[in-house]
Amino acid sequence: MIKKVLIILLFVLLGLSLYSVVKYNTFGKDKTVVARHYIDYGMKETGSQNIVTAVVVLYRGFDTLGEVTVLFLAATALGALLHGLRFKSKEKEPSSLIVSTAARYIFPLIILFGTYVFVHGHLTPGGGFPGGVIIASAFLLLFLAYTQKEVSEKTLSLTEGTAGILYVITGLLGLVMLNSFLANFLPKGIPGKLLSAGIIPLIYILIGFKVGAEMTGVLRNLKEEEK
Amino acid sequence: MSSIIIIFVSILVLFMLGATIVAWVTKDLLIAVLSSGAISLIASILYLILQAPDVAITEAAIGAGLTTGIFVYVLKKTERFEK
Amino acid sequence: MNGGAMFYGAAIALIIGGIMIAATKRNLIKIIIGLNIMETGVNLLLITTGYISGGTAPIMNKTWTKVVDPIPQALVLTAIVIGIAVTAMALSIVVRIYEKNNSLDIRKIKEMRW
Amino acid sequence: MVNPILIIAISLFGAFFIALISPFVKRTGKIIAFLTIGFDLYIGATLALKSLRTPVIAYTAGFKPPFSINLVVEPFSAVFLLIVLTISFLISLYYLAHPGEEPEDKFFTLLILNITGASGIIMTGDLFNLFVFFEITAISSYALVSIRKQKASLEGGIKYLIISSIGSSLFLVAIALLYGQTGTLNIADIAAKLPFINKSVALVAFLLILVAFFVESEIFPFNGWAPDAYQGAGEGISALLAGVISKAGLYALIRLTFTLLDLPLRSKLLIVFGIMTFLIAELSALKQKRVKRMLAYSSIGQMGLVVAIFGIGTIPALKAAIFQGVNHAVSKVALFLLVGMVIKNLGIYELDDYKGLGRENPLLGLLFSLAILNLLGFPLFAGFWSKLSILLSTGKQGLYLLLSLILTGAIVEVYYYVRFMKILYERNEEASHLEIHLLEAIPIIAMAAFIIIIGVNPGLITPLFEKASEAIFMKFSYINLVIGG
Repeated sequence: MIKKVLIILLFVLLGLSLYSVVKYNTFGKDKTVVARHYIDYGMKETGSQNIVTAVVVLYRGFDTLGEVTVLFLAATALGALLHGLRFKSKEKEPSSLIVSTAARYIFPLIILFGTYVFVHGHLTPGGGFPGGVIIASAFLLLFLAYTQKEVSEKTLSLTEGTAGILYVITGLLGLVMLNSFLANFLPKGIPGKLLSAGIIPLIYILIGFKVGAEMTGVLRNLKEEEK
Repeated sequence: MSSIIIIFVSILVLFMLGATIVAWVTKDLLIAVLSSGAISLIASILYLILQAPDVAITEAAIGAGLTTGIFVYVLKKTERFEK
Repeated sequence: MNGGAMFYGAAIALIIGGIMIAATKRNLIKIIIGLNIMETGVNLLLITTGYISGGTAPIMNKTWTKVVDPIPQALVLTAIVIGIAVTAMALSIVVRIYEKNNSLDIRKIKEMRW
Repeated sequence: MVNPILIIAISLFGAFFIALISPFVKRTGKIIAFLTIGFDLYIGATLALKSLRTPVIAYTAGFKPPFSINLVVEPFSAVFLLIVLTISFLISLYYLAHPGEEPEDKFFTLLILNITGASGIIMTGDLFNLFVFFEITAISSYALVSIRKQKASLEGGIKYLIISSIGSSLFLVAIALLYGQTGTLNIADIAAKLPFINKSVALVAFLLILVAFFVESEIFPFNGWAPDAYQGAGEGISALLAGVISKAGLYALIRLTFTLLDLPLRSKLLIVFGIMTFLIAELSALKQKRVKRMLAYSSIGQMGLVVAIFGIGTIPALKAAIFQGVNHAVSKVALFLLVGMVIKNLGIYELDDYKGLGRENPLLGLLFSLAILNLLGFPLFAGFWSKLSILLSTGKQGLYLLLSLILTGAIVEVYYYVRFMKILYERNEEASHLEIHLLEAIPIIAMAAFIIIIGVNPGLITPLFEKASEAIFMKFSYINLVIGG
């Protein structure tokens, strides 16, 4: 009964919000103050060609640290919850030769592509999060092709721990040198070059590794307990 | 926005709503998972139309790809059909 | 008509549809799928809010005149990642519940009173 | 120079550090968590003291707000920061002598991150950053609740997750609405632009925020998850829910409805929903046979009471609400930790199993009675002064109906707690003896000392609440602080 009331209430609320959104937040109109600043001065202030990246890593970098933490949290929690889980063993059939051969050649390519995506985050669309996930998907392919393949938990834990600590240290260096957490303490360089935008590529590389390790860990945990 | 794009968008949106309904009514959880993946994929096309390539890539990789993968793993561990 | 109603409508429909699935279905995996659909709707709503007619993606080339709002895009990047974190979390609890009860139906799980 | 960001940075460092070394050295999580939270408390206390004279603001990324995220510690957030960090520290102290849940290193990582999220919610000055920290707190709470992997904990966890996810998505919709209207995400900036926001958009955003944070602060009808979560979680985690997680949710509710969207509707809604929660929860507590579930309902009821008093909105009422919030946190955390000690030693859950325990174990009985009497507002305990100021501030506003409802709820509360105390001191030859580890008892004794000292001399702490209530009452001082000058 309580649940029904709750549902009705939610729908009334959402109906109202639909009404007000469609009516008052006019579509396609420039309504921003802060965004204007980012667009006009963003490239000069950060040295990043991709303004979304500048916003994600610098202007709202604190959010991104939180976001990385959320993912870390989910990976840790998943590991903790599935800890010691045992299911009835199912017959494990090795995958076909075609899949495993293809996987052997495609795996390094996907890893390379993922790395490309997170290294070029300040120049092209992409960045640390999709890059890391692409790397994790390479491992997914590996898990599918070679059912016995293992990535050791030690390596994953070490990677995510190191990347996370380096991220925090980068932030603290900004605090020490420029008196502001996550401030850009490296030279900005020429926008458009690979080595530009100060700490942005550095942070995106760390995020790429961290996300890659965490997502691989999630997949590994889900897979492993099938034994 | 030109009218061709609007028509294209309308079709995509219709597909999206169709997928939502499929996810709602189907008893086969795998189909529900795949339609939720399809919704993510269409959303990522809409993000491209709305000039958000970063988001489109992320949504395609995470929302459509990895999430579906995790769901499928879990379905393998539990049960595929809703009783 | 400039397409606004389309995007906003799709976003709101996804949010409502997702919540409806989460609220009316009894299967835990279905509920989580509903939450996922709802999150997609919210993200679409945010991106639509940041769209500017005739704007291009916020990647600065030499020739740019009008650029869409980068902030909602940054927010949605965060929201997508948070979404998968919640999903993974939820599914791991679901796996455990299935192990304990051998069912995904919230009615069959004895102590689960809603 | 103390920077509020250090609290977040060091906690995250601690959490990542556990992940880094746990494959090589097992079972270090406990110590690292204790040290990290202790450090947080040190920084938090320094900041809080400093903020009473001059509020502290920190920018990130080297850009001024509204262009970057900022953290603000002013008297109101300082009080909540102190509550949250002190309670967390005491809980981590308790866990030094008490086994954590398995796997232990991961458990303590989650604990640290939960506290990081709660302090982030309290300090942040940015709406979307609030959402991120809210999610950090929420996700770690789901995990902490269900980590025992028993039926009840898993159910509590998944219910909490489903309801809270819907709430947080609604919050995100509210953020989208407000951003579309104002083009900024800074709380002070949006608050300053409130007159220019379309009225109905503001109203819808307000309602969405209300729903989202009613879930977190356990307000009816959005608290369906709470009794199960309290019951299923480990006792230390139940204490965390009562003293830290719900308090962070309460802070966000108050900050967003008083500073961000200061609508006249607020007062009515908070009072009605708050008092409803109070009455329903107290009546449900009456029926419970299990100690933890009874305490859970009592906890929900207290949150309702505090929210209702906040709803009155005058300075004395705000002061009373903050005071009651502190008292509730202290008493309830002490009670949950005591129950945890009993369960660890004897493994009993039912109310009737407690027969004679207080008589057999004088220290345990004494601590139980102190916490309960404080909660009930017995004279010469801290709770007396907060209950008294609640009644005075309600009466002063002429809200006699509210006053009588509060008294009704309070009588119910007295009834079932006195019943519990009677069971504790009943004659029972078979009552077992408890081994109380000194380290476990220290946090509870510290809280008992607080209760008595403040009870004898409330003037020690009331100036703090005075400043805090003034700070939340005058939203323009907050706005000026962040985006003025």
